[in-house]
Amino acid sequence: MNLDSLYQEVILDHYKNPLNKKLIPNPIAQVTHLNTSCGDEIILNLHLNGDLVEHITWEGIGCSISQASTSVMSDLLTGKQINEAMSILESFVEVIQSKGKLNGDEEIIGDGVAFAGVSKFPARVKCALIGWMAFKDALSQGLAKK
Amino acid sequence: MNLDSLYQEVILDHYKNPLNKKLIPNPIAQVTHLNTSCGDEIILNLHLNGDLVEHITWEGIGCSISQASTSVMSDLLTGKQINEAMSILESFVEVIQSKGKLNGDEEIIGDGVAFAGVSKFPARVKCALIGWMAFKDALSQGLAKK
Amino acid sequence: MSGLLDVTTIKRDFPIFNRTIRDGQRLIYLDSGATSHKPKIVLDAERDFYENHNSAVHRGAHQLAEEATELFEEARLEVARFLNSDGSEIVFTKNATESLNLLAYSFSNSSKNSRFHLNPGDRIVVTEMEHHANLIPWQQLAARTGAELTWLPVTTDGRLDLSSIDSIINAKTKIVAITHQSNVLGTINPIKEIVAAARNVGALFILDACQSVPHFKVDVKDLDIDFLAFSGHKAVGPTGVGTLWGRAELLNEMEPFLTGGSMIESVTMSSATFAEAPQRFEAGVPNMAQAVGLGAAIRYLNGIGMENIHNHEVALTKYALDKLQSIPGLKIIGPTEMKNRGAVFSFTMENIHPHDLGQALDQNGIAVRTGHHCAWPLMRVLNVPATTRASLYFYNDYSDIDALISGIYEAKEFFTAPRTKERK
Amino acid sequence: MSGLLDVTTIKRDFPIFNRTIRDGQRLIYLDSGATSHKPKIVLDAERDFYENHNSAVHRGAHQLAEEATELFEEARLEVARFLNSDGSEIVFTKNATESLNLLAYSFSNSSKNSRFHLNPGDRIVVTEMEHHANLIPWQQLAARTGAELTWLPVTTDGRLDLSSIDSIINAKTKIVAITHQSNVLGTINPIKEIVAAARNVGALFILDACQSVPHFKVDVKDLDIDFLAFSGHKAVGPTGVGTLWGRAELLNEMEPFLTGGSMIESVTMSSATFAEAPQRFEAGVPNMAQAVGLGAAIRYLNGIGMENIHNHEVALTKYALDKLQSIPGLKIIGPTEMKNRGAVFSFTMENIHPHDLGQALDQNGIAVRTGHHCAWPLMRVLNVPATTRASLYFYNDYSDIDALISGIYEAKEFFTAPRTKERK
Ligand SMILES: Cc1ncc(COP(=O)(O)O)c(C=O)c1O
Ligand SMILES: Cc1ncc(COP(=O)(O)O)c(C=O)c1O
Repeated sequence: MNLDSLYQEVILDHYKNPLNKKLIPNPIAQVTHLNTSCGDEIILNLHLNGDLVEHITWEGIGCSISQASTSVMSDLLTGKQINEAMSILESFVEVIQSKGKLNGDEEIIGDGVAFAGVSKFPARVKCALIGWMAFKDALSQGLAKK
Repeated sequence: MNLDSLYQEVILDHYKNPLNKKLIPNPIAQVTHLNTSCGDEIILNLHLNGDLVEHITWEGIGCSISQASTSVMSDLLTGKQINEAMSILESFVEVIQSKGKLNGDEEIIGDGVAFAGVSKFPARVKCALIGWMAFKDALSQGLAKK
Repeated sequence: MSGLLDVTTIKRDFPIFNRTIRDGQRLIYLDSGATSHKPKIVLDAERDFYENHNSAVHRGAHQLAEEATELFEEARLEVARFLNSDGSEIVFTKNATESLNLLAYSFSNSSKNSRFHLNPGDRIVVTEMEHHANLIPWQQLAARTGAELTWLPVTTDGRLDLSSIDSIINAKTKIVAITHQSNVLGTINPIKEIVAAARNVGALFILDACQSVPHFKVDVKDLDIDFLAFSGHKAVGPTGVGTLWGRAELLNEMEPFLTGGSMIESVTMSSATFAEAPQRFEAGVPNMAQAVGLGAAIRYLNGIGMENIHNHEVALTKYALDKLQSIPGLKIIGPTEMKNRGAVFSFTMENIHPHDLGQALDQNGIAVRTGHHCAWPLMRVLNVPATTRASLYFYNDYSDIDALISGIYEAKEFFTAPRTKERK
Repeated sequence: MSGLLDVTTIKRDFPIFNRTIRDGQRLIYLDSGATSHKPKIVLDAERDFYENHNSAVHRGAHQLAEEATELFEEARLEVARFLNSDGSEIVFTKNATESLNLLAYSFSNSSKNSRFHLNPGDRIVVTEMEHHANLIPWQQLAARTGAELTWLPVTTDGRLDLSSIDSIINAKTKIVAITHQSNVLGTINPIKEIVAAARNVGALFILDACQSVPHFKVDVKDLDIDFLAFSGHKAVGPTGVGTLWGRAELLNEMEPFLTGGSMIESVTMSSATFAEAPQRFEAGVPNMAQAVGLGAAIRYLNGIGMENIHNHEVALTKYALDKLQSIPGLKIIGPTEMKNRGAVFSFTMENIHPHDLGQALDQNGIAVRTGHHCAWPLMRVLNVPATTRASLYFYNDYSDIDALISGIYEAKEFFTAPRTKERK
């Protein structure tokens, strides 16, 4: 496997120009997730509007995989119904944990398919999931508040 | 090595008919020594008379090696000058710790030579020394009281 | 004559049986209660780890680190399945002693409002037949917290006396820590009955499974216990690795024990927060090759079959009990009926000290253990200073028992023969 | 081109260098700071123990038990001589983390009038460059006792700032616990100077020697310290074994830590008394094969010669520092002068996250570590979220450094090249 197939252009591009990387204040939930093995950190603000994911904004430091994956997530899930967002998230997690077995369906996880290669590198799985897990966490906190 | 050369007749005889195995009261020092790996125990009473070892009496339970060795010790060191007793003790200890290299001088350690074979069995060295170490301990306690 | 398993074939898996003892005699190893031997497959698994995958687990992003982590975590799953549990519930320690100390220290590290916190007047219950490893940590915990340590007594035939169980395991009781099988007596304790008593009063139940997990199927769900400890080295695994199993929800509520690298969530100079279990309890670079070796050991045991191992040992036990009891002057310390009894035999011989008997057997290539077997209080209760212990495993057969029996007769002959020679 | 030692020959002793990485590439292992590889001789020593002498030490009277005990105790003496100390001063643990926790727990087990007892207001001094293993146990001890934890700061070039040492190590100070060599920075600390400050106020001095003992001669008498911890697995030894060295008179005054079998003097149901050190601190069946392996590791290191290992690493350090600093955008985190510096190099690369750099190097067969290296507080002080770390040993040579350098250039090229493709 060469570097290009892990670090697809899409990933490097999101890394350089991350989407939604600026916190919008007054979220329904704010969470901070750490990658305890490297010290990387994601702060995520969630805004809901009824059953709609209105904004996902974030800040943080991390490797290209974690930054790009968070960027992709924030782009993909914003504007979705909550249950739709959760089902996309589940599809993405499944691909990432597949140890190279799944390629992912672009129809469902969009740019997320670029991360399929990450699933072959167990040490990087956490990086690819950190933003998604932060979203999941924020969502359950947000729903609890409703 | 067969059983006879470890368990010489002298040892078995002392085991069956141990000498001085009855505590004389009012010792200058009484000590209890344990073999922590098997639970064996020796209680030893020491009587001094000036620089003379007047009585060494003892009680306790243990294997043939520990009982016989304590019996031999009590017989050999009783009636000796303190420094003479200590030098016999040192000779005996040297033989027992020699890992089969020393036979021991019968002129000095008397029936103690029968224990030379024990030195080849590291797990039994403690058994052969328990009574002697109890004497050494009692002596230093006794001298401290003088 | 052999047991139900084909011991001749099994022995070929264990390199140590190629060596001889005391000038060319066959090794008759009856000390598996202390430690078991290791099949080649376990040694190969350790070696393969070192030769091909060695690297610090959970720490590196390079290929070796990935492979090492995968092997290590696979071993954890192997142990988990063996006990009918989940990987998140398996903590690797260095031995069962550490597993039990981990619990005792973690409990005393817990804060006042925790379910693990002990107050003066609270009770910890053990039994009179505990190994020091499942006794002294609780003595120390009691001393640290002011709790009271008490115990279920042992009957003269080496069974637990449960007649007063309800007054012993009472409302004050917070912890019940008990051995599954006695390493001295061979007694297998009625765990479910005691668990029920513990549950009745809301106490935690901790099982010392050192002498059970290697010998028969132990299912933590079926037993409905809270924690379990065992050692790899008694289960054909490497030295230097033990296991603590604990219910996930309990482990995740517990305070850490050893602290350092790999068990943290976040650290500043003055404080730290901690990872989830099992990582929370595995500080530092772990005993990686040993955990991998333990995984292989368990695969090996599964290959033989725990049911087969158990049946084999039952057959040996029956044979050994009959033969031993036929020796005049020999007294078995422990149950003499087959029911709830493992293949561990402690005994005394009239007029021969255990040390001397052990030595005489050793001269015939027979390895037994003598002494108090790290259960000194039990020795006092049973009023024996020490015993000789033969403990069997699935690589033993009837011929080993025959050798033991004739060795005992020989020793008897030697030590009790009338003697003539005079003292010099 | 090679260093001062003949690395080609040395590598033949280490089976892992026969394997390849990521599709047939040479293994370039620059992660010995995490764990070192093992020479065949160490694996053979462990295997010989299992295949020929396996038995529980200190417990049996039979031949295997005698042989196992002798091998185990010989290994202890080997470690003792290596540190210029005595066998009675060597405690085998599972890793350095346990060694340090042993001290912290034993101290909090000590009674009020003991020299090890800490009172509120007493001080424990560490440094900002400690590994979590030499930080969190002291945080916890401070929390248990009410003592205050404080630290010597680190300068921006990665040295200890000793300018306020006398106010930091003050009359209240009971314990000073400091790393010999930083696992992140490579800095070798001026131990004698700090020991003098500790002695001045009567504090105990504890050395974390994980990164020094494997790399150069460490003499506990010469350093005049009280305790020292190191791990076998970083010193070409097996996993699952560490060492605590302590002055005999201190060890014998200390309370036990782990309790159970083999560490006792006498036991009743309600209390116990304990054996002398080192047995007092080795509860349960120990990591026997691993200790024996560590003995073999130390014989191997002695065979190469600690002086030769040190000189070799000095040569590599000089070479690596020059080369690394010539890379545009690369910043070394740690001292850039040779003085008191080991062959550990942390660095950051402009615009490339350490994880990505580590991954890129891994694709070329180069194993480095990325992250906070279990020294998270140090990262905060130096204001880097993470670094890439290359750590060398005597089986590395100039060509490994060359590979690292070109790997870094390649990654730089890959990650910072202008890109055209549009996001979908
Ligand atoms: C400086 C230092 N101290 C302590 C440790 C902990 O060693 P171990 O994980 O082997 O217990 C390490 C290594 O991880 C280290 O580099
Ligand atoms: C019943 C029992 N509990 C605990 C232990 C302690 O096991 P380890 O010494 O491996 O920690 C043993 C064995 O020695 C044992 O037989």
